[in-house]
Amino acid sequence: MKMLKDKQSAHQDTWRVYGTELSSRLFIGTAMYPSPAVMQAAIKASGAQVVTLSLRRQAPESQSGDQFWQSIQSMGCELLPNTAGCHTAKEAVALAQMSREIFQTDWIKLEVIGDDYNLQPDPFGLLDATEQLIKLGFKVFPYCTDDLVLCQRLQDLGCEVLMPWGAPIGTGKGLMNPYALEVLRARLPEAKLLVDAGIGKPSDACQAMELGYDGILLNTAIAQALAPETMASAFADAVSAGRKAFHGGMMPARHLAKPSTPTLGTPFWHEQNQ
Amino acid sequence: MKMLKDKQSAHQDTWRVYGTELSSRLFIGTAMYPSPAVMQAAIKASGAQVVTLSLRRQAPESQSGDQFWQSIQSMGCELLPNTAGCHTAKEAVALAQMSREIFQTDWIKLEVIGDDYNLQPDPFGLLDATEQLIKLGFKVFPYCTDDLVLCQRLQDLGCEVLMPWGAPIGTGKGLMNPYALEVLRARLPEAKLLVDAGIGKPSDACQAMELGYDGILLNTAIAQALAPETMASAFADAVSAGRKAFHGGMMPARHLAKPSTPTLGTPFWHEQNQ
Amino acid sequence: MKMLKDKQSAHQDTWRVYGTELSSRLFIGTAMYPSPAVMQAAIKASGAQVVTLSLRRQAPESQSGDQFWQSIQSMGCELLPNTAGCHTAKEAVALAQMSREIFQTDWIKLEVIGDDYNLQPDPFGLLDATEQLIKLGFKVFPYCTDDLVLCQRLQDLGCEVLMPWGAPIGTGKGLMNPYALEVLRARLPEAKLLVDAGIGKPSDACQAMELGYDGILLNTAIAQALAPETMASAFADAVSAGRKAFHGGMMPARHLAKPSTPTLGTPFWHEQNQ
Amino acid sequence: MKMLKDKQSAHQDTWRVYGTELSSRLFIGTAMYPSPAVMQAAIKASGAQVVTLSLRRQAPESQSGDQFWQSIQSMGCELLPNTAGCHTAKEAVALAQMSREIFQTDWIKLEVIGDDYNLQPDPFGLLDATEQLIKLGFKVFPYCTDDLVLCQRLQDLGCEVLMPWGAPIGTGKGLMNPYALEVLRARLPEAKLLVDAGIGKPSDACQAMELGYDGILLNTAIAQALAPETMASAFADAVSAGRKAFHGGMMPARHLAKPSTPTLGTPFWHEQNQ
Amino acid sequence: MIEVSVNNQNRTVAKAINLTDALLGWGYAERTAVAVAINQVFVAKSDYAHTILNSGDEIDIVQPISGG
Amino acid sequence: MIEVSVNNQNRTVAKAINLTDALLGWGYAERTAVAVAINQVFVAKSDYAHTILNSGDEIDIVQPISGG
Amino acid sequence: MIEVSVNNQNRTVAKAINLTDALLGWGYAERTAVAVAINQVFVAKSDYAHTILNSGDEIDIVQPISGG
Amino acid sequence: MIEVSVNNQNRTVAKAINLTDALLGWGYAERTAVAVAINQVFVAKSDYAHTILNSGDEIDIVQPISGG
Repeated sequence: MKMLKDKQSAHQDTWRVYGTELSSRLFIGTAMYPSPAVMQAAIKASGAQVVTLSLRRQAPESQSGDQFWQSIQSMGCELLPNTAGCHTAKEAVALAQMSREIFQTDWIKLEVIGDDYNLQPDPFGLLDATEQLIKLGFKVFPYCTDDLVLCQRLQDLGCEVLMPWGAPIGTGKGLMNPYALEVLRARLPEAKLLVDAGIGKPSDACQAMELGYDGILLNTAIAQALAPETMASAFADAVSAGRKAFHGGMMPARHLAKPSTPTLGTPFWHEQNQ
Repeated sequence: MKMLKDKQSAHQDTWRVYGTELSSRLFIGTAMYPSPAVMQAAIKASGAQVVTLSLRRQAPESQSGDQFWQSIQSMGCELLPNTAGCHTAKEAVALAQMSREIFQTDWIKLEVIGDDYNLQPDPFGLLDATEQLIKLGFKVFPYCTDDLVLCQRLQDLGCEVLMPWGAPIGTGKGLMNPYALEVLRARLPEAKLLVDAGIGKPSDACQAMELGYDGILLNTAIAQALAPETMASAFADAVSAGRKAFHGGMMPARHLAKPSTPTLGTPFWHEQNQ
Repeated sequence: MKMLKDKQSAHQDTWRVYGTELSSRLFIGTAMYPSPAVMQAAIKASGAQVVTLSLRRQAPESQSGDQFWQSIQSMGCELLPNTAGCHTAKEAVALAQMSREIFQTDWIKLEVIGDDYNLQPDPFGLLDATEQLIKLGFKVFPYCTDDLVLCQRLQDLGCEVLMPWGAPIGTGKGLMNPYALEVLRARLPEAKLLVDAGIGKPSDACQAMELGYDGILLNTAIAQALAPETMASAFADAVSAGRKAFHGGMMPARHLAKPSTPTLGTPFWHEQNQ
Repeated sequence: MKMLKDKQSAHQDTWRVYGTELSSRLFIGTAMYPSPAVMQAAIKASGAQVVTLSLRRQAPESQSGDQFWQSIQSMGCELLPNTAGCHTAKEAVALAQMSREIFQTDWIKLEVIGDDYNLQPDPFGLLDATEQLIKLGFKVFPYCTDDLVLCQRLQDLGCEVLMPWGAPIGTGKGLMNPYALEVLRARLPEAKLLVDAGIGKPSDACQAMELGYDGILLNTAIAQALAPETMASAFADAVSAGRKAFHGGMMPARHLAKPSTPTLGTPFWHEQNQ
Repeated sequence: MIEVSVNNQNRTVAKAINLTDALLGWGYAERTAVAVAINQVFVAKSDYAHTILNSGDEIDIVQPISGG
Repeated sequence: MIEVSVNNQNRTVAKAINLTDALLGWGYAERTAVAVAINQVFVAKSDYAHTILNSGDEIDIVQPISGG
Repeated sequence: MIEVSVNNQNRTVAKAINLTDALLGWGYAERTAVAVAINQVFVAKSDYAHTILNSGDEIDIVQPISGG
Repeated sequence: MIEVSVNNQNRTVAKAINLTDALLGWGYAERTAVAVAINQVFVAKSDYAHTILNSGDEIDIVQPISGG
């Protein structure tokens, strides 16, 4: 069982992911930053305690993997390796096992891509891979669609966390189908739900949290901002705002206007005005 | 000229409103809270440095006005009295003068209501009252529509601040016409623009700030939340998030998906896969 | 008083505009077509009975005005001249009078542009010009914003028809603020309301008609389509669809799914399924 | 092979569904009408050539099934029986076979419901049932989600027609995720795509057709309208409008306003205006 | 005698009765627009005569109805 | 005596009374956080003493209240 | 001679010329579908004969064109 | 000698060579943060020594990289 160093006191809004207590609800990717220094500054500014990373083929003479690996390790974050690029359950299972050996974690962000155009999860391959990985002892964080039946099946297999997309990876379109995300939240109250992929603006992240989502995973919107560190801080605030809003009980929208200032005793009104 | 006590150092994101330097970009109303104590806690949690309030007829024996007035004074915020309930320029001008005498400020949130159904500003009465009040030495904060021509005229008359509505007062519908708000921002780069009215969720406030708005004024969404203090903090975070996002240079939305994890060196790909 | 030749029988969905009975609810512009022949085919396919046109300076040797004029006259439509390009009430009033002399109609589509960026109506100049023109005996069709107070004032001056924009001219963005358009419809039940400007797709026109609007005025979306004649027919169908929908009483949207096929007697359900 | 009586000449916009030529693109359900007479009038007004119907348990003494059956047969439409209410592939396969025996058609609208809250298709059961039914010689019209991978698999199994939902059955929410529907159209150019479920307003149907969808299937929005016959005609027009719009090449939306009336020769402009 | 379920109602029929006779006994003889499944498996009309009911069979008999 | 309206309530006051005395009579003497308009025109505190009420005047006396 | 502006072009005309003669001189005699404003004020056809041009007048002569 | 594919590059190795020796030969001896799959099946470090390469094996050797 994992345990973060900076353990939160009970009165704070901490949460548990597969037994690990977290105080931040923003997971952040490590790719596409202008430089390693910017990446480190952005991760720090985001307050993220969980970072995603991946595995790629390397030539023996290349040192880049080791360097990246050391720079990440120095951050002291939980690692969430992904299986990005895998198109079949078999590939994803093998890559997950390689990740576990290298990163010494049984957490895996499971991606089984079903289409190279929208980079969407393959519901069929994903379910297959999830079943295999759970049997192999993994803690699976599935990158999934917002399909309730798929999500229910993943939960039934043992996923404590589900990570539906908001929009296709890298588009920054925000929440394409808020209704579907709402249905997931209503129907799967026990699941830890994170929106993964498609978040473009802090207001998107805030909106997802307002719906009662437990967290947000994103990468491009921070890494490709003009000022990634500033944007990371923006997203940290937005996730916080959305979480508090969910807890604070937002007013329902009304169709008709209603004065905020009291109307009783409004000056200048006289009998003959009637 | 006004000067806040907690003056911000230059490197912070402070701004000036009619010569007064502010660090918070959230203005908050004082009405509709469950209790004065909750109001005070919410104002504090919001970090607001400017609060709105109003005037109403009173019977001589009533002490409620004095009590309210003292509780507000103890907060140490800038006061922004409104002319809520006025339907003509004449009424608004008289109420503004009464406000100045009582509250000892030349700031006035100018409301001239044109319709009791949607509580929208009357563009004609508003322009008239603005002209009169500026001649009388007021610093006018006009509650206006998102009409560019109206806003341009108000600025031409001397308004340094413009406060277009997002949606009708008290509806919590958020930004009904983001395009119009964008046009205002683009065409009136010198104006201090606040969205006033209609904000329901922190993500609405965040969205407005992302568009480059200078601030947010709201009341109902905090006062009528189940937990106003928590919601006030949520809005403070949301405004901060949106402001940082505006500064941080958000990624443009893309129509096509794009992998965040590098694709070079993706494992399991072999010649015969092609 | 005007009278169309093809008078409609009473049971059809005809309507009256300033005393003229019309069966079509689509008004169409005459500009921007690839050729006069395409324009004529598109007008015919649209079923429009009212067409807009304008006046421009001409050199004495130019015959183009006469030719255009004859081609329009041969269509047998009602003419609705506009004051496009006018930025002041004075200009608009003069141009309206020139239109009346040439086109022999007291109908005028009154445009007083307030901003060259979004080409929006100037509420102040529009109201001024409307007042002058009504005194001069014109039947004013004001191109206006969706501002209820402005629209109320225009109606009070004597406008039987109001033509709020859907979006800026030529953008094809559709209905930017459906809520505002709904409010207009609810609050001005006697007005003949047409959405003018901004319609891009037949579904936009259909949506406006579903809201209870009396008609649609458009130009660019037909004239700049790849196949204007086909698109004109598409818009005719869309306006008809929206009108029938308004009359037919649309189902309210529901938040929860509900089977359409009866559930009583569903096969395969047995006691032990429970 | 089927052949409709009123065969369309080649220049008309006819289409083929599993070898049957159709001129109408609106499929209509037969449930929830106030009376059989209203149903017949609505079907006629819709111009639909394909109607959906179902099977339910009956007591031997009940004549209602025969009566319904005869009233439908008299309409002369193609029959598209559904498997509404089935929750497993096994149930759906059995019901499809019963339908084929009674209705003498190998067409089946395949519903395998995965959740009783949103009545969404079960992607896994649907794929299973589709495979079995195609082997049994059926022409499957799958009621599916807007998941591209699922749709691709269904097409690979032999489905010539795909019927993704717009929104949950009976909600009338329209197109919840237009982006996903666009992706389906772009990626599956050979498929006959109909939006099935969730259509509430004619403008929804028009929008789907504008996206290039081949047709619309709906029931509640017509049957539950205040005036079903009028609404059926509205939907017929809307589908026609959307189809023509797709063919006519709609203008792209623009961000900036652009005058429709020519600006060259605008009166009242003089050198000194510059 | 054996017990079967017909459209979720318990019925008692003779042992080894075939489906043709059973439908006759239940009053479905006159009806043409019906179809049958036993234990969620379709039984074609042509198979009624040689389909023998077993104890506990769950029989569904359906007719046309409106549908969306 | 003349009739005036105070916050939409009818009141009778002495003819030619000034605003200072009228407020005193109505019980507003102790209150500082009030402001006054007559017939929708603001009257500054410094003008109370020489502001004479006329018959039919509509007087508004307001105090601070919460507002949005 | 005086200078006027016709559709934003400078023109020289005889002093005290009326609008009828000026339009004739500018070649508009044959055209019926035109209308005129001087200094942004409409001049009706019936007034052409007794409308005298002044130096500096800004004359607009317009014809039908397509419009949206 | 046999032919295998290493990260999609053809390599020739001795027949019956084990994975430990093969990695040594390819220069991966010093690297710790690598993992291996053969024919899309993971091979744990503890199995390198007794994993014998076969002709045509497709070997993937991966290292950490940034990811989203």
